[in-house]
Amino acid sequence: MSILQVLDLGLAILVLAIAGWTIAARELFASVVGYVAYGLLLSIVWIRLHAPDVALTEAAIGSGVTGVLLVTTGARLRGAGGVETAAPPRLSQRLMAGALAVLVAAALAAVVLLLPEPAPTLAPEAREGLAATGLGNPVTAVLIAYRSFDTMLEKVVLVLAVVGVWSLAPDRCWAGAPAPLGRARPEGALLFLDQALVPLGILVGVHLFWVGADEPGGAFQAGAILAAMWMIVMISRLTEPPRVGARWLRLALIAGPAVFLATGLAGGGMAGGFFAYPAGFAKPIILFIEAFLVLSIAVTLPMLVAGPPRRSPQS
Amino acid sequence: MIETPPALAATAGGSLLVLAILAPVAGILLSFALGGRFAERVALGLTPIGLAIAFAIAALVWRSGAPLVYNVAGLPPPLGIALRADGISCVMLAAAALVIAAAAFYARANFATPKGVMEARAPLAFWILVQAVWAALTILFVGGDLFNLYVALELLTFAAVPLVCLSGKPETLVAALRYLMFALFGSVFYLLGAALLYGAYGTLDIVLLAERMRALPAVWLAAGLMTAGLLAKTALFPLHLWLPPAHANAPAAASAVLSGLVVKGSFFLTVRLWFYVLPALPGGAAEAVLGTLGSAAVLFGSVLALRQERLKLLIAYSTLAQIGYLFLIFPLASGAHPWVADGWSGGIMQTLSHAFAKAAMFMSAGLLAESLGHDRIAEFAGAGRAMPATFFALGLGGLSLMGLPPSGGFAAKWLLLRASVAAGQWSWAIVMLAGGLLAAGYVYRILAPALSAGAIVLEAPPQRSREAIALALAIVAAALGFAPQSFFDFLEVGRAAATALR
Amino acid sequence: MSLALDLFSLVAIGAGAFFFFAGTVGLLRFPDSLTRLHALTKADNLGLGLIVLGLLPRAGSLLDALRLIAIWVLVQLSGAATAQLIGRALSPRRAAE
Amino acid sequence: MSASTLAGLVGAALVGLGLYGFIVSPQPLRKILAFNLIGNGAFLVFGIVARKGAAAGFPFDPVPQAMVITGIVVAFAASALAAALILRLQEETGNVLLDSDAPAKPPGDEAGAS
Amino acid sequence: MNDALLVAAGFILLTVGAGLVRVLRGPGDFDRMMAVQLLGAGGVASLLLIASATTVAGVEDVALGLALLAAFASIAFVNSAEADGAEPLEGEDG
Repeated sequence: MSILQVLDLGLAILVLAIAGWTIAARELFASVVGYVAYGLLLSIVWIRLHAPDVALTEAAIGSGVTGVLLVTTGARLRGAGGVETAAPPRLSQRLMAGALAVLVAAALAAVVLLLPEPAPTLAPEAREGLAATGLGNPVTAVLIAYRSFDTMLEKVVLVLAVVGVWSLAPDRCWAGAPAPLGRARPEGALLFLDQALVPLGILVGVHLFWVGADEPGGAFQAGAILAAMWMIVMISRLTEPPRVGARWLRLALIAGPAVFLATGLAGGGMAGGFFAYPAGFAKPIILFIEAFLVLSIAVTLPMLVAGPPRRSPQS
Repeated sequence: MIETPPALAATAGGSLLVLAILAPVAGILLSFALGGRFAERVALGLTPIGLAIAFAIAALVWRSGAPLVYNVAGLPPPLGIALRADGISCVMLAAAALVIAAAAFYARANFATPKGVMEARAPLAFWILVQAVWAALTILFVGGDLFNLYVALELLTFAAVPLVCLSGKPETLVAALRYLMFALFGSVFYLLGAALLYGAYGTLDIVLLAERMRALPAVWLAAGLMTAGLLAKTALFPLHLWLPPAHANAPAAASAVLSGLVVKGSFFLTVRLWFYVLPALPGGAAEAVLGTLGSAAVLFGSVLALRQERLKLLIAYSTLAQIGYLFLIFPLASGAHPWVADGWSGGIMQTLSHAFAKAAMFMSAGLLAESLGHDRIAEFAGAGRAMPATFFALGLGGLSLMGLPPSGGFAAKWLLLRASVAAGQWSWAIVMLAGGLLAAGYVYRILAPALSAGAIVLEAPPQRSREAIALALAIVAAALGFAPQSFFDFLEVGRAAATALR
Repeated sequence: MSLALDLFSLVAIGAGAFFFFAGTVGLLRFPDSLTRLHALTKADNLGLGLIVLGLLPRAGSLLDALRLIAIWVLVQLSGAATAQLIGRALSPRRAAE
Repeated sequence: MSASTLAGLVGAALVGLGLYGFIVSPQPLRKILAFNLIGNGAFLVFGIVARKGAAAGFPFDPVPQAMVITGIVVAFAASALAAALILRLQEETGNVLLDSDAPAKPPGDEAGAS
Repeated sequence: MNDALLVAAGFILLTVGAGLVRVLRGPGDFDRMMAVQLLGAGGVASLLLIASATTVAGVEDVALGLALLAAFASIAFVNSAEADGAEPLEGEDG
């Protein structure tokens, strides 16, 4: 066994132990904290799978923003006095669930070990098409060129998630703003973060967007980092969540999918197929679309965490 | 570029498929950006366009007798995403367009933006979500790639769940949350299965998968996981518990769409999976299990429907039963047997007729509840005389549920019955007969008190136009019973390739 | 020359690893939250700092080296701010007990 | 044992753990945590498929990796919608538990698998 | 040399992983959060070490992202934990 293998094994055990803890913990908050730690470790696992793009996404969205969502939700639930009063389920039910879980996991493990070798792959096709897109990062090429249709639809899913979350508002609050993310008074340490961390973070976000065409990174990761920065500013109460009726907010939320859809439609007339890019112009167009995707993601994620509008528009 | 094999090549007119999807998607974005009254105008304005595209697609496929194919971004699978419309896609597209259009015009009375406000919550959400349901269903009906279909499933979830709790009442919130949990469970299991299939074959394109398919352990597990996920989304017994409260508590127009169409989306995907991706698997056991679960759903749903006090709940439970019939398509239409054409026609006909009949019934129930101020069946006495058109629509829809002629439901059940007799699989036939009797029981329970004499005061008479919409859908459900043989031949378009693989 | 650099790297990284170890022991063994916080901040300050220092000679380019330093600075900034936040949150609570 | 095989086993175990939590926990926010564990398990399966598909000079097959990125974003959106629903429910009723007897119980069978 | 780096990475990871016992034991939520904080720093450190010892492109950027976000959840946590019960769901007028 090489050192790397020992390391992998240790990592695997650690990940599973914490995952088990998040399920077993009695307190809601304890499991949420466990989940954040678990997400951090999971992005290291992704590095070990040679998937830096996924690792970045996992760190930013899977662990980072989801962690904040869970923490915020947990705190709001606790604030309203609604955490955990349930009796644990009956033993028979737990045994049944456990048996089913073990069965599924065992079958999955067996099948995963039996997957064919050498594995079928689309890497050669992806390599072949890369030249036409002018990109260097194949994952970005899949997302924005080969399977752009999926990516565009997934952005629409995000818009719908916002509509769904907002639709849960009380009627009188419609067009108002979501509840603030932070507590009342701005405070030293947080203001320090606003001044020091946030500008650096924005720089990192722009950097990830820019290198994403050729190296790991891209619209998702950059957007998520920018979203995190905006949320830090909102937590420190330097700015408040915007009113859901604000025109600029609506436009920012749909900008990504709308520009994506418009260029996709234009491709039908100009590049010989919907969502195709004209030869020679692929890369600038892709970067153009991605810029709007970054904007939309950076606005969408914080709005999803902030929740439905809670203040009537007048106040 | 490598030459595209003929099975994957795009056909003329394929771009209509992209337009069919992009029209409602653009509608969602436009409605959200413009907000307020524009959302309603965009949605209503799109319905004729969508209908026209759906019928144009159907006409093209009818004329050529072959599926319509489009490769998005000009990239054929496996790297690119293909869209394909065959016979069943076409009829489902048309049915979805019709029901959505009807629901939209029906809903105008409930979801107009009130005067004096720029924008109100429920109307904005409703008009956006209804277009989203439409977009998602369109992709589900024409998608040719299992991952693309996963995104469509998620789109459907995000559209359908908030529709359930538009009113914001606590019981609707519980129903929506429960629905969301089942739906999330369903999509994640579907995704897991898709991962295994990709691991085994390096593609998620339906045609390519079908060509490469062999009975590997990974394939069996993938099929099991994906089916379990899809069943949870379709609310097949025993994963049905979320459906009745969700469908019964949503606004009437939303219930019509949810019960008539949304559950059909995941059912359609199950059909795609078993008949188009996995036909090479030695079937039998799996199909029998699905048929058995369907039978259980028929009996269980019908008995529960008989016991409901409220009309909307009764109709929702009847959906459980009618979903059960759909799953008889698996034992009765798979394999290379002389009876599978009947089984196939019957199953698809059941999907269509239930879509129209159930939408009509939920709309009528909505009108009733608005006019009477309640939907307690026991207090319906005299209502039949006060609102004859509404009850006529209810009755006509009920006819189709019972499977009495003339109705689409009759044609469907007759075909399924014929197939099960020809196959010598009597148990399905017995279930269908029992289900028909039970359905007669619960439809009678609605109509009998309503037709009895009694004095009733309507809070407000129902709008004629809305009654007409419900009635029109019910008439379509009945008229399907007169479908000619050429219609059933059309349902086989694109299926020959799949069955030939066996 | 390269041997000396390697040696430097090893020593720095070893020291860094030790600080992480010490920090963990502190986190686990110290009696109350504030002292644990103290141990923690030492660990990620010095531990990560030393490791970055040890990796600097192995950086391929100036940009890579800058990125390494930026990572350290980021962890410093956020670590300091969080520690202050936690510390402040803890002190009134402790006083109340 | 290679890193990808190990990751595959971790993925399978995560699916099992998540499924157990999803069925057993009556508190919906924890169901969401469990749902995320199952999701991560599925993503890891995609991940090892991608890693095994290394070819043409890429150390991975980019297509499944792109699918995972799409999936992570969708899973977050789902968690956000669920969280908003839970909070609203709590506010309306003061109670967010889905009673363990009724619904929120996934399949007691692998119906289609057999 | 590479082996030494990996040993260091593994050592750090396991150490901070052991620190996660604090997540288990608590007692307070802040103690739990501190353990996560330590894990974040340790994770970044071992990521850098692994990156230096193996050849995966772009790991430094991942470390950059992790470093940026490591404190993110902690900040949200401290912030919301302090509001403890006092936070009105209906936003105060402001």
